[in-house]
Amino acid sequence: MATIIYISLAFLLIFCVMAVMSHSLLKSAIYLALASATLGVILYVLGAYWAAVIEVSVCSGLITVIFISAISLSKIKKEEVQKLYSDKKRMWFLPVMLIVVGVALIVLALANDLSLTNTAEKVTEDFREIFWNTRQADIIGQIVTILIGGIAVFVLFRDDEDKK
Amino acid sequence: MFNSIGEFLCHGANLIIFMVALPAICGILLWLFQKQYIVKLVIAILSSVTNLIFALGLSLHNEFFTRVPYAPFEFEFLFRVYDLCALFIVIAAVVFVLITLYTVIYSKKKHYGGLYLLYLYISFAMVNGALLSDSLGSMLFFWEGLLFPLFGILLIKNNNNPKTAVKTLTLVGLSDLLLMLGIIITSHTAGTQNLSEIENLAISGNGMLGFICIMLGALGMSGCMPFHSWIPNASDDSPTVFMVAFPGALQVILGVYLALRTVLDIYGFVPGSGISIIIMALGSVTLVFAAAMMLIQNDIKRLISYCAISQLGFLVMGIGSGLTDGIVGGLHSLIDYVFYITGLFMISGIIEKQFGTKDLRQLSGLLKRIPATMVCFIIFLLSVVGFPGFNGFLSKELIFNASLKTNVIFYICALLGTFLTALSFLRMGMSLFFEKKNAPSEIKKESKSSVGMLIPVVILSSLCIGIYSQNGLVEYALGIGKIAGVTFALIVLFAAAVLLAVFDYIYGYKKSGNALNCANHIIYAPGIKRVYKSAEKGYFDPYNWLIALVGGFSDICVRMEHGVSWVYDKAVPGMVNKVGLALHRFDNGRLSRYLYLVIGGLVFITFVFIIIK
Amino acid sequence: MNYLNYAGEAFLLIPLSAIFLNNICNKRFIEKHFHILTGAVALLQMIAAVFAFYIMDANQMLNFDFSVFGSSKITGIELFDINPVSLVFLFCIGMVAFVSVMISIRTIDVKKGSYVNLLMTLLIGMNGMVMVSDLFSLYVFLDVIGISSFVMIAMFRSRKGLEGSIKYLIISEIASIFILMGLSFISMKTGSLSFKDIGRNLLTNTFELQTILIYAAIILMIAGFSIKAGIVPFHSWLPDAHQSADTSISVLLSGIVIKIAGIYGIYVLTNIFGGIKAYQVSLAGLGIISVVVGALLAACQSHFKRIVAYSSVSQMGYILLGLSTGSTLGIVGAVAHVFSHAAFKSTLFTNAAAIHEQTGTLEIDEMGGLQSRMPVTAFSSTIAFLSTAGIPPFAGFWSKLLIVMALWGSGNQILAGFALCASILTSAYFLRLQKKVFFGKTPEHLSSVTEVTGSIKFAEILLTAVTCIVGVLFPLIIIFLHSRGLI
Amino acid sequence: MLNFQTIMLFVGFLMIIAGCYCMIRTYHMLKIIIGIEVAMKAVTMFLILAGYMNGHMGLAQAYVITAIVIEVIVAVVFAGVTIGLYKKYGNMDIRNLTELKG
Repeated sequence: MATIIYISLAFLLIFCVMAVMSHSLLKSAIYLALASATLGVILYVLGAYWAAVIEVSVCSGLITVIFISAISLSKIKKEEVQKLYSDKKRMWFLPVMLIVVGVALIVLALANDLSLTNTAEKVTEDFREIFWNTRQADIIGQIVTILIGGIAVFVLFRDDEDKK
Repeated sequence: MFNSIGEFLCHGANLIIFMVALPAICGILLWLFQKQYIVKLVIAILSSVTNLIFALGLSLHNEFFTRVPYAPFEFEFLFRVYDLCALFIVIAAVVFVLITLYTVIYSKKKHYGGLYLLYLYISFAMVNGALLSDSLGSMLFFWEGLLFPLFGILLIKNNNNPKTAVKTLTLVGLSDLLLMLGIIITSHTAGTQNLSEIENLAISGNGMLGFICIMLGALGMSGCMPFHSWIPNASDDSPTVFMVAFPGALQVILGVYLALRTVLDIYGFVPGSGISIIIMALGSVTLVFAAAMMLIQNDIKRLISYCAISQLGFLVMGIGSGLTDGIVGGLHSLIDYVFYITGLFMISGIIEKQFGTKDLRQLSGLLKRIPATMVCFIIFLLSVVGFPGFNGFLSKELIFNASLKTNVIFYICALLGTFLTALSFLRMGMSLFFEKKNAPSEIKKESKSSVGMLIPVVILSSLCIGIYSQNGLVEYALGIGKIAGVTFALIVLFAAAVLLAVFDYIYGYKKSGNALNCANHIIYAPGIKRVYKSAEKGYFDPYNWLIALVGGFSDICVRMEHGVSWVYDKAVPGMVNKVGLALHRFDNGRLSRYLYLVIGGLVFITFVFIIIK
Repeated sequence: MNYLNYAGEAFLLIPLSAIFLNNICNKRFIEKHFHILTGAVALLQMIAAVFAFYIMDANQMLNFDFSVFGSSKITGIELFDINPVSLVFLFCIGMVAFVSVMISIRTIDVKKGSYVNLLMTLLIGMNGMVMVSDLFSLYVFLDVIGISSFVMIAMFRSRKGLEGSIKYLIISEIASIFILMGLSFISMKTGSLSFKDIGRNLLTNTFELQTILIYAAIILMIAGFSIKAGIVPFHSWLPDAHQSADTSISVLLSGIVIKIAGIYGIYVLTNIFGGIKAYQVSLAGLGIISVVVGALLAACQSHFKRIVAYSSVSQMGYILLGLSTGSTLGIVGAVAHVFSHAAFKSTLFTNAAAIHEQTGTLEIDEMGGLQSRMPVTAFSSTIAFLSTAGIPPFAGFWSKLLIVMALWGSGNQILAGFALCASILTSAYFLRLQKKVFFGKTPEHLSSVTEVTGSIKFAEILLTAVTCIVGVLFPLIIIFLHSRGLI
Repeated sequence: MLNFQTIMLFVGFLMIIAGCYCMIRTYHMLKIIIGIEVAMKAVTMFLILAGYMNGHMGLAQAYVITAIVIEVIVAVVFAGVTIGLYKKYGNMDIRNLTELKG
């Protein structure tokens, strides 16, 4: 199990950095989707099956769709974007910083013998029961959030009232 | 009746409701009815007289404590009424009746009348609260509360150019800051905040710092030397009613009260110690400096402002001596001060309103035109100088006594101050009353004078004719036996100083032919006639030196005035403004800067956690 | 107890049903009568809060647990909890929402239906946030508040509105990330995130990664809630967002949202971690910085609403100072200041709406001499200013007094002194505002300005009355609450 | 010894650094939401890691699902506001947004 997690973590980090540093927004969105999928793998391996499914379907599906529609709504030419923003040039420092911080963290942890350990035994509980029975407050919150999403689409994307 | 009122007030929250909240509410009422003159007058008289009755009730009742409303918490909000504070409350209440009467009549048709009355009443509520409170914290709180109405009033007339207001706020705020520091240190050294539990702290180390801070703060509030310079400025561009109420009465009452408490109870103040010398020196410098500035003023209100400052110097000398004579004299002097300075400011308001000018060079022959006012004016002047038979006499003599006992230099300073005051009053009085000016047409046509404004002036002037001085009120409040009368020899010396002033005036008048210029020889070359004559011929070598010295003296006075003004006008507000603008410019609207700030804040909290842990 | 249950559910269900009603009714009908619907919801909220308080007082309860939609199947897990403090917050929410509706009658011409929807979701978010008993649910409702606010600011799609909205959104998302990180670090050690299960026993003195992470969680959560509350140096979004929104929305944001989203979160943290020294010091440090910097920045602004927004930053600092003491007195002072701030800040924004309606501008350099033309507005703004600066006998005075006393009592005399000095700055910037707007010469183009009428005038008078009455009765209220053992 | 939980924690830190760095440095508005998403991925991972460590995986999944729903709605609102700005300014440069300052 640990091996899969290590490999996926490496991929996850690489995809995230690529998403941040890539020139083209389309590529960024795709890298983000890939990172999401990798995260889904990690969640699955850790035993969070439901969360993994939602992560893959919603994050790497829905959010990518939103991005791509937003990108296509803004009709800026690709070359212009690169000239204007030149993210790769401006962000060259990021990989260096990540490597330095990562090495520093590992050295610190090894030097002080710091590591995370499991605090309790695994409890067998059904996700659905927990979710529906004890997280009702969250469910109300979710419903309202989705409602706001609907209102937001109605308010922010509709064109007609601008013309008035 | 008074006793039952006192009984009523000393229970529960009645004290704070009737002494503090009631004036504030009356102020709001006055504001709401600002258009109805009669209603305003009735409310003002009723409320101030009610307050006077309450004050008398408190003063006749025995000493008591009361705690309001935060007793449930670990924090006590204590009030204590006893003889000294009752005396101050009564003084404040008496003056307040007259001030409100004067104010309502004065500002009859002024647009700012209602708002001004609101501020006045709020400040009066604050003064009451500060006088009553027995814990340093709540006293400080009420003290702070006085600042805002002060600032607001100064803005009223001159809200396009709030320089004076800002200067006042910085000056009073600075003295306030010192006071705050002093109170913090004092309550820290004493281990308690309750004034009645603090007794005779040692003036050394922390105590020394606390004492100096409190004294500077308290005296600065009343306008003592390093914090005085806003008063003449305010006299230029704030309503006369403000000068009557604030520098004339409320601030001085409050400041002197705290200074007196500090010297008497809070700290173990030893007469003749170094700190006493310092305070007396402060007082005498204030006295001489302000009196010297009086000589060159051509504006009635400015002159009276400097007069107020110099009289405060007397007071500070008396309190600073720490001797019984000095403290009794100081307290007497406070009562006199409140009466005559308030009265003088009121008269300056009447003159300004009636003739449309307050320039001495344009006014003359007033004795025939407004005789009643001028009689009061003369009574006030005589009282200020300390003429026998008037109120100022006893207090001045007691302070002379005390200063002679401390050091002869202070005595000379006091005499010099009296001399200068008398001379400048002669100059002003003669020029106002008797002289014929060349261009009387420059004076505006007399507007109709209001009899109502004269009422408080007459009452004050009758209070200034020595009626009460001898009956031991002050001694009773301080809890000491009646003190002995004054020494005859000192009276002679004092009279000599006054006479000298008269002679000097006559000399100067003859020389210049003009009352206003009578002091020119003092300003440019003081000294006896012989020195002056020789000096005129230019034979004497010391003459040039003398001229340089004296010229330098008045020059230094003016320079100092300007320097102090600069600090308050430019430096402090400028700094606040600059910091604000720098922060303003730092926020350039870029998102990345916002995010950097967020990261910076996170780092700040992390640092706090690392350091504390 | 049943009644209390109904009252508690009402706080969530009334706004929900209002959304339902709003969307099934005829659009034109709603456009015409939207204020009746929203005003009724706000009034009902206030009534429910007072009613619940009355019942809790009659039964001498200090808190009441309940769950919505019938009782939970697993006993012992109650999802919501109301107590006197949350009832005070709920009452404030109702009050400010009512004021917002009063203003919106005059200022909002289009998208009235969306305004109602978003106001109701915002109400659900705020009500939920002060009632939940679990840190994660707290976060969920925090985001409900946040998202509603973003949409409300951007609603009219003006340049400034969109700009303020996107700045708020980005910085607010950072806050969400911080808070969620903190939550996950805490739950690494405890299984549950409910307030009861988290305590100081989390912190052991051993040097291990878990303990470090708990401290990191505290830091992150302070930062997150400080962002939401607009504490310096996390404040930069606040004036932008509050200036750019419509005034009826600014009054919500400045009057209540920053207090629920930020201050209530910090209040919850204080209940859990209040005893830690470093926590208190960092709150006090942030508080005093924002008191001073907020006031300094307010002193050099030229936009009416921006001045008032920076004043909010400064006042939030006072509340933080009160919370930093960790003592009962300090917390009571902070909650009281939440109430009085809600009252006087709503008054000031109502004044802004009145001035904007009548003169068409909010740049204070273009105004002057409005005192004689708009007496009610001038009067109410003076009262609000006096209350802000802490002049007795108005409401702001007492709450500030409590905070300063708490600071003094907890040994922070220097901080108390600073807080008092900052009052001078407060009065300085407000006097500048008053001077430029209400005094001085009237410019040509404003010579025909008249007093505002209708709902805005009504709101001004109402809020002024609240400030005055609460100010006068404050000692009695405190004594009453204390005698009932509620504080 | 470092176990995979610790490494996961560190990778999460690095991802949050990458996300915040992206938000600060980039000029493109849509890139900012990508930064936010990257950081949110790390937080999702932390939540599940916490659930793995304390044994309550069901609870952790409930948290994660709620968080994801909120994340999506935030992305929608962000896209809406961004497109509104694009219509006003003609591009998506964050440097345009300095009308409100001071």
